[in-house]
Amino acid sequence: MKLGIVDEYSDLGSLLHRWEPRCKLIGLMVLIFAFSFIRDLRMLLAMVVVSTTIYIVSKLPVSFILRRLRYPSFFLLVVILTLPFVSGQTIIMSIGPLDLRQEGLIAVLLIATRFLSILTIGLILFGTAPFLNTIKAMRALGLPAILADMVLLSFRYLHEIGSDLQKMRISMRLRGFDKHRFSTRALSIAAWLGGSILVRSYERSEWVYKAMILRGYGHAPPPRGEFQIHSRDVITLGVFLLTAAGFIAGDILYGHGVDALLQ
Amino acid sequence: MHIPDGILPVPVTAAGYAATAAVTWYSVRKINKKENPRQDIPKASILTAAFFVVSWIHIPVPPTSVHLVLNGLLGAILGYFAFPAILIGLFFQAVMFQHGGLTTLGVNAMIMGLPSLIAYFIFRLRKFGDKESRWKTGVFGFLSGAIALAISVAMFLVILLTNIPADLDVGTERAAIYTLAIAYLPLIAIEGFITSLLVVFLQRVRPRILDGV
Amino acid sequence: MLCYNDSNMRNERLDVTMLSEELTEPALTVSGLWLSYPDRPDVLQNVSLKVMPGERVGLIGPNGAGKTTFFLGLCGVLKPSAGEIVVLGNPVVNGDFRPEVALVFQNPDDQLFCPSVWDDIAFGPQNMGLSKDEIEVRVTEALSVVGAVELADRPSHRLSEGEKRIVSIAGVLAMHPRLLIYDEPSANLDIRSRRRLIRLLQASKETILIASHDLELVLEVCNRVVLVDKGCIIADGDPRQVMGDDKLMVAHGQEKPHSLIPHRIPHHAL
Amino acid sequence: MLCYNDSNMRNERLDVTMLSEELTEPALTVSGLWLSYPDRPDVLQNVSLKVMPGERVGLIGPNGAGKTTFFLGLCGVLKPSAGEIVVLGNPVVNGDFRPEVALVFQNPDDQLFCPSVWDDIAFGPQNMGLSKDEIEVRVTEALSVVGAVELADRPSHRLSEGEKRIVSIAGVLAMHPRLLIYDEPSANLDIRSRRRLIRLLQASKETILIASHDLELVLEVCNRVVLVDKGCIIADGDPRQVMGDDKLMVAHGQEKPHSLIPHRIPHHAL
Ligand SMILES: Nc1ncnc2c1ncn2[C@@H]1O[C@H](COP(=O)(O)OP(=O)(O)OP(=O)(O)O)[C@@H](O)[C@H]1O
Ligand SMILES: Nc1ncnc2c1ncn2[C@@H]1O[C@H](COP(=O)(O)OP(=O)(O)OP(=O)(O)O)[C@@H](O)[C@H]1O
Ligand SMILES: [Mg+2]
Ligand SMILES: [Mg+2]
Repeated sequence: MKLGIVDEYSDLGSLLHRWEPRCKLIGLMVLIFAFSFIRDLRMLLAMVVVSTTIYIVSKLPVSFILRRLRYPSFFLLVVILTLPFVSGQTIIMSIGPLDLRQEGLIAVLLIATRFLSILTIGLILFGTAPFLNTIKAMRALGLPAILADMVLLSFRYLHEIGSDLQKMRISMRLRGFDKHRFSTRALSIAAWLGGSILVRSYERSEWVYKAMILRGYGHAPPPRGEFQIHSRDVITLGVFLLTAAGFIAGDILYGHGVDALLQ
Repeated sequence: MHIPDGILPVPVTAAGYAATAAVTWYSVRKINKKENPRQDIPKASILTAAFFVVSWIHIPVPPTSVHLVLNGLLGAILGYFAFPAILIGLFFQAVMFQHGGLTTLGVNAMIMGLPSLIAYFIFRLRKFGDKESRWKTGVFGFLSGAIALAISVAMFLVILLTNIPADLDVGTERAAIYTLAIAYLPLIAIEGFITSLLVVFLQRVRPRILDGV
Repeated sequence: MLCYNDSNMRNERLDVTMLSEELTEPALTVSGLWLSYPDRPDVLQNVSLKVMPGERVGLIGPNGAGKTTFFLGLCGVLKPSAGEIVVLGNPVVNGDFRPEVALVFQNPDDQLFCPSVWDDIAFGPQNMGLSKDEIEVRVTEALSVVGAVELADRPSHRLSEGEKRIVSIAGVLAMHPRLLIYDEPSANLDIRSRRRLIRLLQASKETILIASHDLELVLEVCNRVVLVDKGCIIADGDPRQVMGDDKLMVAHGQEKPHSLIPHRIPHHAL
Repeated sequence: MLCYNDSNMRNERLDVTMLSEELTEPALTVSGLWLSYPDRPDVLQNVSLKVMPGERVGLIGPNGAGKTTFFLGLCGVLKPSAGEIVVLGNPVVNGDFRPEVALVFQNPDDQLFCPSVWDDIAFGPQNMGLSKDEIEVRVTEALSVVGAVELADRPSHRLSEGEKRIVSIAGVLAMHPRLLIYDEPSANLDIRSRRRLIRLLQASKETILIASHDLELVLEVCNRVVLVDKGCIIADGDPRQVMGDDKLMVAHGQEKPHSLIPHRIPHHAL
């Protein structure tokens, strides 16, 4: 299994790449939550404009986001194919036995736009800095030490274990195992394969622990002052927070477009 | 079975984050009470990665194939580390595969993680009574795998269908929940069956793993 | 009469040719093979190779030369971007199961996942759809070939490194392969297990390909050696000739094996 | 007077002894060491060993002889059931952090547990409580000693096997150890990386212990060799002497290294 590498364009040097990771984390996460708050159709339009603008500023190539849409687009398709037909009372037109409903259509528009905008901002958040720096920023923002250590360690070994699985699958295939055929034997073998991965990883973890304590694991507090905040970082953060606040305020003040329709 | 961004209203996602923070805090507190909490961190982390990888194994179920959720097994093996482990797994999934979501991370962690802790308590029950046998391990493995997934499915469907922006009428909603729940039954059975095979395998090959982290 | 005679003679000749062609049909023919990974193009570039039945070919070359990639291509795991691979007369089709071609992985853990050694060795024969009795026979036979009958009931995960290696070899032998491919067979073995492996390789009757950094092993086992670097075949020939060529070896990150170097240090043996 | 004189002389003598003892204080003294695992008693039985500063000791012996177990004992990871270990004048206490003793594990993946090379090398110095600048200096220095400065920003999982080995060595060098223990340092390396490793070992000034099945490496690097089997020390002495003793070597699953064997096959080098 090929792991989705999300930070392959982390060295492009745009405004967002240069933004201090802690400020970026706060600014973009707040914006993401503000987006998920939106219910007004006009605000949806503003959301698309804002997220597209930020994406352009980030200099990330278009192919970067397109490649990552393959999995989520399956979800979108399900939403588009079901909601307009089951949700709401106002029937716009009937296609055979199916009734196309207005409320459902609006809901689809809402969900899809919010989803795509949040996805875009999320990709910008994790795509414009080395993934590890983002994790370190989380740690600096108060992620509990146990959690931070776990994220770093499991990220480190994800690739090793992933390639273990890949090789084991190849070796099974070369000995004639057809993974598409269903039988109780296939279930056993899936369980054995999973169990073997767990056993290998467990053994590895015992060695890793030894290696860690021999280099003094736990003898020093986690590093501090890894990041430096400049005034321009704070200004950028301020701009993003204001934008987020603007969205929320706008939605509360004018945001009855959808609600009115749904009543 | 992860709820993506854009569907749930902010109060629900915020409540999800709050609940996740609370359960994480509780788990971390339990972990720190152990004699040597540091000793278990590499074990729990690397097994977290391993569980993540094992969930990529596809099981053929004609006409399609399914992959395992494994939150029951994860609870059975990782104990109080299960909740942080699931949180981390979901985080990776959202960031690397755009599967699940950033705003819904808290909700999804509750859907997967809470049943996982329940599975931990179920699997611990095998130690009661007479001597631990392979048969008993298998049965409790099945129960923890199947029950954890069943609870997750229930939570997932209820949260998803009651929070779709446009209202469904109550009848449709209930019908949808029941239909989907029934559709999930075979998956729950398979999950339980494989969890049971897996714990029996582990007991035979490396029983120490089952003694918890 | 003349005509008849002639045709008769021709027929005879034809028969002989056919017979000799049958006898000398290559076990493996690779022509103009290019292999790539999605994120790394042209790992193997225009490789051609012909291996006759019974040959034992050693593949040497530095890390990243493309040896493992080549092997994955031969087994049909990796789809060539160009070129053709013919094994035992049949072209290799990506994704096909060919029990007559077997690959022994560098790390035996990649090959062992069943709860017991017996299950692991029976895995291949079971997938070939053999009957229960036949499987039994195959497993016992494979275990006795590698001399590990006593391991049958042990869990594979608790064997020593040397035992794991031996069992993983038995696992592919049970499928009766005719072309056996070994990737770094002596990695992580102690000297005793390595010696045992060398004996096993020397005694085997299949056509063998071995990739190894253990040049002494290649020297002891192979009757032909192929030097690969950066995805190309650099040299191909007699092991002593190729590996004895200091300049060539050093240029491609190798060293002349010690047993080909004149003995300068006085030794203190009995 | 006589008395005074005498005492004076004694004092002098004492000083000299102390000085020479200071100079020749062993880097490592192991006396009557027994080591066990919970489910496997007496893996090491009554082992005693003294290593002087600057010595390079090779530990050879078959799989399961107890080499790794011995090393884990030396580092204080495994608690002895009996016996004492003194490293650089201080007894090893189970669970203590002793940056002056470093163990390089057989599998570099176990040792490179941080996601990036820089973080990994900084891990030890950070835990020693050094300042940010000092850490910076240590990391750069360690990387340049092993000749891998350009790797600093790479993620650990994207290194080649040889690079992983080199970086894992840099990770312990950054703690400025005075006793360096290597477990199978040349396992899985290609010939070029192995040669680089040998150069590195030959140039290092620390006291070194190396367990290896690669006897040629031991011969090139060590000035003393210890043969272990079944948890006991069988022989201890000059590498040529011990490894040249055919009978002894074969009895304990070893083979005389090729470079100690008379060269019989004519070679075809330029
Ligand atoms: N799955 C993969 N995806 C992308 N590139 C790969 C992959 N596997 C190997 N490579 C690259 O292909 C090249 C050839 O690798 P390969 O493993 O075939 O070399 P090798 O000769 O077997 O080396 P070694 O002696 O280390 O086993 C290397 O540069 C390697 O980095
Ligand atoms: N964690 C463990 N628990 C129980 N027994 C163990 C453990 N680790 C090693 N052993 C056993 O202790 C003995 C010594 O093992 P050790 O790993 O020290 O050998 P070694 O000399 O390093 O061998 P190798 O050359 O294979 O590395 C072996 O019989 C092994 O099976
Ligand atoms: Mg290879
Ligand atoms: Mg060892």
